[in-house]
Amino acid sequence: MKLDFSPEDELFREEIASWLAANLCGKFDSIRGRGGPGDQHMFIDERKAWEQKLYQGGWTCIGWAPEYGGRGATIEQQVIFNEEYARAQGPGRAGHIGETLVGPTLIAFGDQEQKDRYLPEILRGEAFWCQGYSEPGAGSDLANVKTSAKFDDTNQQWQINGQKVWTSLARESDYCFVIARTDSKSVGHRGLGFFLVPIDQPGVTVRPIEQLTGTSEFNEVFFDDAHCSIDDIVGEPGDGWKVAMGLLGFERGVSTLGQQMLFQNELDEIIVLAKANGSAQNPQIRQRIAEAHIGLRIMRFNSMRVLSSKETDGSLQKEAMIYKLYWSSWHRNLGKLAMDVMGSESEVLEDGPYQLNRLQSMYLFSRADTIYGGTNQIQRNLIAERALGMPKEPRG
Amino acid sequence: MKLDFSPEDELFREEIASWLAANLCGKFDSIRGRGGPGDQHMFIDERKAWEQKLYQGGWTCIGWAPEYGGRGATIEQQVIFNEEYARAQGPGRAGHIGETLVGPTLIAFGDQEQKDRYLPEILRGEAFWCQGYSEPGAGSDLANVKTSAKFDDTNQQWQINGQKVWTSLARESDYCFVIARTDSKSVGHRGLGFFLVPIDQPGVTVRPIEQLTGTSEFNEVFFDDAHCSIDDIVGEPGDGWKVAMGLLGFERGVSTLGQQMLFQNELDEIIVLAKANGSAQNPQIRQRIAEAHIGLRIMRFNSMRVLSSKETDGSLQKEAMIYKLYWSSWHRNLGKLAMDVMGSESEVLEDGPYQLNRLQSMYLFSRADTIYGGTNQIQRNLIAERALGMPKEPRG
Amino acid sequence: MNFKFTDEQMMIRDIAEAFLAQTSTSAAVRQAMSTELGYDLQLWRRICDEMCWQGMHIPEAYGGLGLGYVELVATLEQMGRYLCCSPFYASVCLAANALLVAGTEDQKLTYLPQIAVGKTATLAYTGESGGWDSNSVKVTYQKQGDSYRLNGSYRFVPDGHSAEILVLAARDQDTQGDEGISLFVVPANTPGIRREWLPTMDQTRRQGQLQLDDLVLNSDAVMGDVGQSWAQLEQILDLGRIAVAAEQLGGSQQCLDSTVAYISERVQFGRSIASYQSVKHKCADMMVKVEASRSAVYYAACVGDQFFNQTSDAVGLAEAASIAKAYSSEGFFHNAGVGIQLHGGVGITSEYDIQLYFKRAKSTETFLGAADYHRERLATLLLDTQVAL
Amino acid sequence: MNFKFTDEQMMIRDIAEAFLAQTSTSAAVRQAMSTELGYDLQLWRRICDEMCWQGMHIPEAYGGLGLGYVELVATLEQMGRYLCCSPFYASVCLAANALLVAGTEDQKLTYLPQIAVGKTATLAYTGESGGWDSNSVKVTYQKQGDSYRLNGSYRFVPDGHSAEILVLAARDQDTQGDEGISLFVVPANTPGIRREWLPTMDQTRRQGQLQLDDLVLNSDAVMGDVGQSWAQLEQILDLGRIAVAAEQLGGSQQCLDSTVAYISERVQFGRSIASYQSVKHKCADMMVKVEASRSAVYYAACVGDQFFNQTSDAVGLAEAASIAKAYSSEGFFHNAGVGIQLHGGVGITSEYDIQLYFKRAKSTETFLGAADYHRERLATLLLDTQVAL
Repeated sequence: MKLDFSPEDELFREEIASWLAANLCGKFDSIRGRGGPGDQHMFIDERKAWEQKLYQGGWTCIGWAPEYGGRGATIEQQVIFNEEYARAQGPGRAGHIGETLVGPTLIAFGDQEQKDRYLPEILRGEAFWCQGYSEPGAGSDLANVKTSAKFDDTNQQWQINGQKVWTSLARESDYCFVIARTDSKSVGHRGLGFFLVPIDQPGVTVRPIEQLTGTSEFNEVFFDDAHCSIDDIVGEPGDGWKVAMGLLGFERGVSTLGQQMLFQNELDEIIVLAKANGSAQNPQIRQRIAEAHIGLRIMRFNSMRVLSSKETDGSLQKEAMIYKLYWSSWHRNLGKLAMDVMGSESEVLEDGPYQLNRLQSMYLFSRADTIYGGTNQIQRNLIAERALGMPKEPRG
Repeated sequence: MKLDFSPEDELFREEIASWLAANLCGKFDSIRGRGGPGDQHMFIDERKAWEQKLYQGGWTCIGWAPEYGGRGATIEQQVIFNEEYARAQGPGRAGHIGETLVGPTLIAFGDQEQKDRYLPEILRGEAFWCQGYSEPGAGSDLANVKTSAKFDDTNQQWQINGQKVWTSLARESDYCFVIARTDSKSVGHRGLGFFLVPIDQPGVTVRPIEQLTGTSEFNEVFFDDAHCSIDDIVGEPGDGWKVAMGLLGFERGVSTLGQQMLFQNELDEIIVLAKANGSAQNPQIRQRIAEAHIGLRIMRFNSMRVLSSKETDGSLQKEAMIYKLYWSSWHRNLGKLAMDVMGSESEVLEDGPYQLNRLQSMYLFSRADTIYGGTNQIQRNLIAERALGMPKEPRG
Repeated sequence: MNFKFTDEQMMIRDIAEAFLAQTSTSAAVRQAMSTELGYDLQLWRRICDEMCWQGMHIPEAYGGLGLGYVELVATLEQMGRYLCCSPFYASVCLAANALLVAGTEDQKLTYLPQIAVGKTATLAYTGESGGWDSNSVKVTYQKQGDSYRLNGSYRFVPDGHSAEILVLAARDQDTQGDEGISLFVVPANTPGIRREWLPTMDQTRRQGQLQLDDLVLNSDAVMGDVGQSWAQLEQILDLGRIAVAAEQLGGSQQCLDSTVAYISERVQFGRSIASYQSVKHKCADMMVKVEASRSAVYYAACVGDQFFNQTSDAVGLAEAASIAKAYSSEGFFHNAGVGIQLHGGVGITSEYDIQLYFKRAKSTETFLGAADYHRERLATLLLDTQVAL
Repeated sequence: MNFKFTDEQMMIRDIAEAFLAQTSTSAAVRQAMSTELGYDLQLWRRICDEMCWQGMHIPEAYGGLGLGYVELVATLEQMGRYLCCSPFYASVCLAANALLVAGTEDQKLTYLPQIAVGKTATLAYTGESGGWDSNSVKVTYQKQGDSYRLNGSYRFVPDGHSAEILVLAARDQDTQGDEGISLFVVPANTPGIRREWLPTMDQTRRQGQLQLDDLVLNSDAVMGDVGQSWAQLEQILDLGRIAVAAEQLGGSQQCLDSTVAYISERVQFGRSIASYQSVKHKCADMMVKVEASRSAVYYAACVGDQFFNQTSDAVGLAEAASIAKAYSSEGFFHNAGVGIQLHGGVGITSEYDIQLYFKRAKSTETFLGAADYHRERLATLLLDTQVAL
């Protein structure tokens, strides 16, 4: 167990740091530190352009194997990349679903044709993805998916019908991956398929959900005889659950470090504010800022443990299972702290109704963190049942 | 709605205050502020003597009707009595189970003979009672009582067999009221009886349970062919549940004010300590002391609401249902606060191993508060199901 | 001592509930939220003309109904429960209280009858600092002969941009802390006052900012003894704290009720969400907070009555107000947050009302001092002084 | 960077676990608790002779094994998990660290080999105040020619009544704060030292008090630069904090494990207690605290290694130590408290071990500064200085 990086890794650090210094500037100045949770739909054009800039520097998908255009970066290098990206206040990655979820899923479960078709445009920052998991009435309950996929023999394509909800970036994406029921008689985890569906087609309607922030990061996505080609199913019909579970494993990997960098930016902003408005002298605020710092540092150490273990063991470990519950609770507290540091000014909308500043938006949106992607209640069930072996909740 | 007391009540206040000033002194000086939770078994002889002193002044069972020897004190007068008793640092009432539980139960459900036999000696501070509810394996689950009561036709008496646990003051008591199953084939709430059982008999064995404090406030009570007379069942065989539930209603009444006075003494001691050792300057400690003060004041206001409502409506109300959960959580926090105010000295046993001072003992014993008499988990179930009408937990 | 509503108080409460359930609907609240004024004038006229709430605790001598603080609190609880958007709080719980506590007989006779028929009013005292103690009074006055020249700006003034009568706190130049503070009462259209809406995250309560540029006032505008008004202002604020705590209590109750209603309908994993033990326990904890908050608020309401009857002193009022405000602020915020959580995904949409309560919880938590402010205030009473509580 | 145990480290951990599971049983702990010494001499000899833990991170040049802080922490975690009663912590994590950080070459050569073969030692620095910062150093020294005269008393000294070698902190008369503090190392039987057991609530760790009456020491007892030692003492304490956090982690884990085991057996209302969702969620929260504590402790262990390798500075050490100590203190206390609660009635009996963990949690929480102390220390770094963390 050691924290030190090798001399080669330190060279790598210098490489990315100087590249960022040279490139995250000029027209990209405006997106520094932007695009985090609750802010993902903002500055989308600039952030897509930034993805292409990253690609030109060879900084997209660095964890992918070289055969797919990545650098085959080691875990250490990925950690370093994220550290330096954070230090430089790099914006939230518009391509993160493609890079960290779809890409690894296709590499693990896709066929060669799918890899050839989809990986390069993700790599180049040209195609963007969103995810179609949750459904109204299903919520966190993936086994209750109602969206159907029927194979249309005439047109030799899959026909998708149903509705997904809480899909972020749907309006800004080119594709959506969709879990749908291929066997209409199936129930639960069986009979599901994992589909790659283009958004820009008559059968797909995206309707923004207005949130408590007044903005719409999330969307409803309606599929009315939407289609994708015969080749756009990952694995076989019936494999959907397996593929989706694999993807959830990828989700809790390196991408968490990208999230943490945004959290660090937020905490830094709060600290600057506290120093400026004098609340840094308030003993309660001091305790809470220190607690936020402790929480974020430990979040990072947790991720380092997960990443270090992953190299030898692909299964989801205890330290990985706590991740969602841990970060979402931490972030929710950070939101409240931000407001309390702002004090009375936290209420004021400087730019008029209903223009929230970054911390106000973060504060309100952080209430969603403990809900989407499995509520804190679901997370605790999973931890108790899977990590501690306690009895399962009975289904109704 | 008003807080002011009438001129008559203010006279009553002067009466009890001056009686206490004149009587809670001399040989009773040593028991001021003693005998609270975790400390109930201490100074028992002095506290029994104090009960008799109270009786001589006419200050036991003041809420009982005059026909039973009480003053028929109004709720206001009972509040005043408890306020002044607290102000004078009156010791924990050794007779409280008799006065606040057994007495009201007999008055409500007992027959004339039982009233004649038991009420006077409770009133005079001559007979002391303990309660036999919980059983090993039953815990908070009263419907799972296994202790049996069979009627012995030959001797015309009830024969009790079984075991009770977590019985405080059992060694110091003359009688135990016992919930036992009169119908051996019954299950759940049916077929229970409510018995008045003398402790001092060959069939009853009391075994102290050593607690984390090193002392033994709680006991196991074993009944091996223990007996009580044919007249010592309250109500009919099968009425046990009804009687026990009525008694729980009494428990949450005026007696809570007696508990609060001990809490106030504890908090006062903590405040004195904080001022003396400088921790009163610690901003975190200041917040927590204020929070404890807020919590205790609100506990009092809650009780006042319950008491004021009781006069017109005997049913258990929302503000009464929260009482146990509220005070036990508050008291547990107070224990931790006491230790943190003491700081490093909180560890030190001034009088050697394993002699805890009052606050240390309170701290450790307060962990029992959230367990006995229905754990906090049980309390939350009850609140959700009874007050909020949410679905019941399924039994296994 | 009788710590429950009288039959008459129950009736006042029930009438308020029935009226607000009909008039302060989700749609009505959202309509009011969208305007700069922040409330519906027609509803306000009905409140004033039909319900006469605004005159409830104003003595009959000044055109009011002469009821007490308990009646006021019972009504405020329902207004908070239904998120009622109105200038009631600022006019009655700040300005009318200021006049009752600190006004001269002339001022009472001039302004209270106006408020009692529905003229709006407010109290302005905090400057840019964002604090709530005496140091937050930043506007200064200069005595010039028999008149006073006020300069400076106020922020976070409830309905500050629209109220028709203003109570202003200002301090003698070069003073700080509790010293040198005076109160003035003036019509809002007096020259020298510029006012502006301060848009806020919680859209159900309006805040404004005021700029005073050489506002010149005669001595008949002065309330109480010149330079000696902090003690009275603190009492006014404590009465205002009790009132806002009452609104918080109502909001807190509604978060519980609407959440239990929602989750009892909603099915997940084949069961009603309300059947999950972790959900039940969260609701039980919410109820604890509601009932404890209720006890604290009703107690404080009684102390409010005692204060007006002069049977409670300023320390008793301060203690009761800080307890009610500290507990109800945290209770409401907790319940609104848990309410969102138990609503799940829809909890964070603008469509459902729970988010409106969440925002109201935060704005009222901050207003007139959050819980830690009041705990520190109580700590001072408990630890730094010899006053017996 | 590789943030997991190497195979060798795993082996060290596993051996420690197996040894302690056999030797530090509930009965053995209770036996040790009942003695004034506080530990079983025979077990201590086995630890020293068979396991050689006490020499683990002492360099080979001074008779140790020359392993690192990660190995030490892996072992301490298991000692905490099994509540091992021994003079290990005081001797190794305080005294040996003090010698390593601040000792002269002569002192290292004299004392470290003694500790490496099992001589016991400790560090005394706090006086009556009960604090843990530099102001808690109350014992004073007076320089007289080439010698030093020490007077005063220490409290809360781990194994202070029995350790054979003492590292003592004292301050030059008339200094305060960080100034004027020196460290001395002496055999405990030096005349002028009176020692006494200080019985404590947690019986699994011993504390003592020391009285110095004109203790006269030569300059060869001085560690580091006279009067300049606070910075070094702070580093020693930070290394000690990491070590106690490791013990807390082990205790925290055991609270979770023993609780899950107990409730899985126990039936209430016809169901296993472990099947109740509220119980499951409490256990899930316990696991979160264990795993987060583990991450913090292992990170701090790595920083400990870096510190000894001079690749981390004192600020990095302080940050890591305060994070680990603050989080693990609260995590252990939380888990022990919830553990008692989920045990139900038996949780508060002396028969079950969970109460021993509860007491250990409190004593270690206080020792070397509770969570709020460390948060304030981090706040100073974050808010009051220009140092980048």
